[in-house]
Amino acid sequence: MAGNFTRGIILEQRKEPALRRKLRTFLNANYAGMLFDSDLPYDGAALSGEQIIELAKLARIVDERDGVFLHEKLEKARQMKIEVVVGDAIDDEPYVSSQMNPLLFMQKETGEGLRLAAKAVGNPKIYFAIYKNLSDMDLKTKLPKDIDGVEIRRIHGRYPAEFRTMDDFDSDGPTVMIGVCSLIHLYRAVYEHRIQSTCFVTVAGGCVANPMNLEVSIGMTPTHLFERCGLAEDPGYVVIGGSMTGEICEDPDNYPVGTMSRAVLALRDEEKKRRYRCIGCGRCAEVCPENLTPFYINRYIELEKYQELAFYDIHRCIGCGTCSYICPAKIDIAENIKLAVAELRRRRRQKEGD
Amino acid sequence: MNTLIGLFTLLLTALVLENAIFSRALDVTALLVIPFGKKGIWLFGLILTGITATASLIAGILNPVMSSWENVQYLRPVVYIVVLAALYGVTCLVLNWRKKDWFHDYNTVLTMAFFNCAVYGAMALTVYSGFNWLESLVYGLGLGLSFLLAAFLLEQGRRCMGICNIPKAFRGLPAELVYVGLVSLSLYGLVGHQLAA
Amino acid sequence: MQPEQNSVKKNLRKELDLIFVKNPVLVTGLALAPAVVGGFTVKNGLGLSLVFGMVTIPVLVLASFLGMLSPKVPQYVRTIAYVVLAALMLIPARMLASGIAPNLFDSLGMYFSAMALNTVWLIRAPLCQEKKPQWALWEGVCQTLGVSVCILAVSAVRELLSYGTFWGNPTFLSVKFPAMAYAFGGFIVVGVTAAVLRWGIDRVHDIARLAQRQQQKWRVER
Amino acid sequence: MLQNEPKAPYVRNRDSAFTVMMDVVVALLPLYFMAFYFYGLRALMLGLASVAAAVISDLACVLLEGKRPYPRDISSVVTGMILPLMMSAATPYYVVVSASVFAIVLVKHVFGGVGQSAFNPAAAGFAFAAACWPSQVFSYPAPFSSPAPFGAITEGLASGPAWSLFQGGVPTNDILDLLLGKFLGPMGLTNILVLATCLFYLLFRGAIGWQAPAAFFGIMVVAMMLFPRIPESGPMSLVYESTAGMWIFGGIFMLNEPGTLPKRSSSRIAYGALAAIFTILFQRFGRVEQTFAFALLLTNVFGFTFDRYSERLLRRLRRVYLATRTKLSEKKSAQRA
Repeated sequence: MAGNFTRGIILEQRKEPALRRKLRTFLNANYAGMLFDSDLPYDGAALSGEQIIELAKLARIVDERDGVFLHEKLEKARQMKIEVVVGDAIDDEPYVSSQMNPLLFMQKETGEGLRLAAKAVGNPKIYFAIYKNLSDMDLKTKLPKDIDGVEIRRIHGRYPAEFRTMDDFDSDGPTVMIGVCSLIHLYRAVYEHRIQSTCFVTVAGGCVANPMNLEVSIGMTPTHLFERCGLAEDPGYVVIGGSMTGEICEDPDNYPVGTMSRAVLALRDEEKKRRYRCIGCGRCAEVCPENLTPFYINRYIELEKYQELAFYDIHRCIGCGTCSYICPAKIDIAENIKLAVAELRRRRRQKEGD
Repeated sequence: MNTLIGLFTLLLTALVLENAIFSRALDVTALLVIPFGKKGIWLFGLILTGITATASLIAGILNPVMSSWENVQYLRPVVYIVVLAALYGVTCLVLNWRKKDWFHDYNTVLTMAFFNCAVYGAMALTVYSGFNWLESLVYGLGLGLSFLLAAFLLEQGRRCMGICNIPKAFRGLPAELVYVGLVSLSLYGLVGHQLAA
Repeated sequence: MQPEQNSVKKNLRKELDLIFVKNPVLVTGLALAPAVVGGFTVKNGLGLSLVFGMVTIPVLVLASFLGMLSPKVPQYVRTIAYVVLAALMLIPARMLASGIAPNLFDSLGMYFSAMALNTVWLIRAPLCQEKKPQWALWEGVCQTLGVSVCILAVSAVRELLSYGTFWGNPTFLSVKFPAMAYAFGGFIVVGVTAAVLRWGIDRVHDIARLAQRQQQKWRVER
Repeated sequence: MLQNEPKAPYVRNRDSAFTVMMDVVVALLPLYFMAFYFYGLRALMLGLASVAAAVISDLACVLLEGKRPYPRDISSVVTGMILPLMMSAATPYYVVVSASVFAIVLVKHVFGGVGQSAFNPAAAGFAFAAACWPSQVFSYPAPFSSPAPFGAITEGLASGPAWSLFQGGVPTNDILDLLLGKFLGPMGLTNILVLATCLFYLLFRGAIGWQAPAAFFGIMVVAMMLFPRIPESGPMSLVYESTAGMWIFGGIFMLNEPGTLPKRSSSRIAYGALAAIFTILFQRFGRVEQTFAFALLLTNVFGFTFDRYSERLLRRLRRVYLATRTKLSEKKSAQRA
């Protein structure tokens, strides 16, 4: 229960309509189920660790957690003698449930996929990790104790939870975290020799008529998804990725949805942009999970004094967006920090250049 | 024993109550304007403390002697400044003879520390409050240290003003003047009245 | 003769800046100490600026003469000469001050003679050693004008605010701020006047630049 | 990327700068009701005059700086409301108006307007008024004597228990009157029970952090108990000091002004402690009756430095922590190998 005293913010998750609905597929007809030809048997039990990694390489599976190829991750974990493999289903951002929903509705594939990944790494301990936000009342779906025999460990505490889950499992030994969706694709690669051509996306937001989770073939555009789920009203803006760390998609008709885009949100432009000035209240410093002081960082960025930022540890910012969330003056501190980090990198590269 | 306590309270009054900068605004130029470099202001403060202590010691010794002259009001400032010039000459000679390079580097700092209002103020105030030589020595020491205290407070202020977006007209000297004014307003709570000039 | 004429006019023009654009007290902040606390009435202000004039002009002129000495003479000997002259000049200044207003010296107290050691001539004297005596005299006069304009302005404002009087006789102001006579009032008033002066100089520079651009446009059109 | 396009976190907290300031205004209202209950209409008129002066001078300064004035920014209203509560109900109007104009123009806008301001405007305003007109600010009318709403008040003024504390004598009011606030004192802050409710309201609403007041009140209470400045037993001197003194009101409203308070929680504790130490020293050696405002002005100087030193300390601690952790994990992997 140590999680409850973490730094961060309590968010109402607004996951509910999408999480409870069944996972549906919305595939592009001409490359729905492509297979790759390999003479390895179709049965997971007969395969050895290297063969599983070989199959993952052929299926070109990408881990949606950090965009690394699954076979590279398994290979590295194998060399480093990892002791704990964790199936990551932590959706700590509001509206997003593109990892929890597949875990709940495709329990056999995920459980078997995790066992295959463990076998590839050298049968360490295996868990599933699910984020249980403090305000649990709006999660109506009852989370089971274990999935297909694999124990579920609940990650407690406030948002952001993703960056500190490794510490929770550190007591058992060095860990590796693999996204749940890539485990499903690993199961299909082993038992059906299928290439990964789909990804799991939550379509939600204020303007979506019935928000749901979809298994979508890669390359689909947000407009297709909104037609599939139905738009209650014209969205103010479309966001690709989580509601806290996603980016605005200026051109929803042509933007291809990839493995890394967890969610496609159609949000209403609620209140007009109020222009407050920073009152120096210091809430961003209380809330920052990395114990930084975004007030001074933001103030030095506005005054263009970039050499002071190293003293305030701007490189340790994980971009979780909690400071912008809590700021009563509605200043986009996370955005300023992102631009400042890019500017500092550009200046360093320029200095090395000449 | 009570003279020791008396001396200590005198030092504290000179340090905080009759602060050289905040209550008497004696040596504001050296504090605000003259660029002594990063650590230069502290060296200047130390030299200033030494000079004010010795100057007011000499003034304390001279006072009874001078009070017997006839139009003493006219001559006293002249005598003080001449004594100061003599002290400066002696120190320059000694330094020139012993530490030539140090003197070469810190010549301007030395002249600035010798001939400024804080030193003269220390000497003049010993007459006004009627100190004997030991009390005036402690008083001079207190005034010098009060300059260092003021420099420390202003250093914090400069850092804080670095990140406030001060309007263009007030940037630099005017904002620092208002800042020193507000700190002396806060020390007014201890003083409570206008100090005798 | 023409270039000589130009350099004189240019030199004259440069020194006149001392009064407003490069005012020694408000912009460069040199002789701040007595101006801040000493001058809380116009009479004090006048006394202070008088002492400043009586001390600085002779010292700068002496500096231009001592500049002609051989460089073998170390610098600190010259500084001692300046200081002794400044001390000696205090006595005539004192007589002149008691001539103007009888109790001027008592109300000023130690600031009267502290003005003798101000930083203006301490910094300007070595620079004046390379100048010819008449330019040093001219610079001394301009410095004194600059300092006295500032001290008189500040002390007028402070007297109006704190005692509601101007040179002793009461004026229209009914609300008095007695605290403006104290040290912190002096600091704040000097700070605000420095800011107002800089704001005024910026405005003047803007107008001058506008006028210049306007002229260029006309010349181009013609 | 349009300029006013919403940026990264697309869900935002409901609190805005307006609601944060409104919390403080709402916390100040019961004090005005109490002042109205004791001193009648004049208390409200003084508050109105001070707030009007503050808002107008704030508007003028913003226009002078060339920025667009913003109606929903009510930080000057808060400063305007805090000022008259500290003064006596009989203070003339020009005192209150000039104090709030000084506070807004010369303290807030010289150092940068709403955000990080070097000094607390309300404390500086009160210090200026106490320096200029000590007789008007510190002479109090009797509580239910309902002074005339407008015009100057000259008769029926006396000095309250704070003056006897300042002289070192024991005040003669009995304890019940002191606790209920029915004694000659500043307009709004005589009843410490109402002040306690305001403190809990602000803490509950999250408008102020708990660190600075906790450190400040902790040290003050201990100092009052252990080193009473009047010949009384510890708890009695605490009762006298807290009811007659201004430091409880200051500890709630003026100490936690967002601009001058340091940002880190550890430096806030140090800031509160330093404020308490200065308040005690100023009480012992001060020459003015209510010296909390002067002590707070001096602590504001160190607000920014506490943050820098705690940042430097934290960086060193983090380096040590990372070093030990890597050593630990290496030892563990060595064991396992």
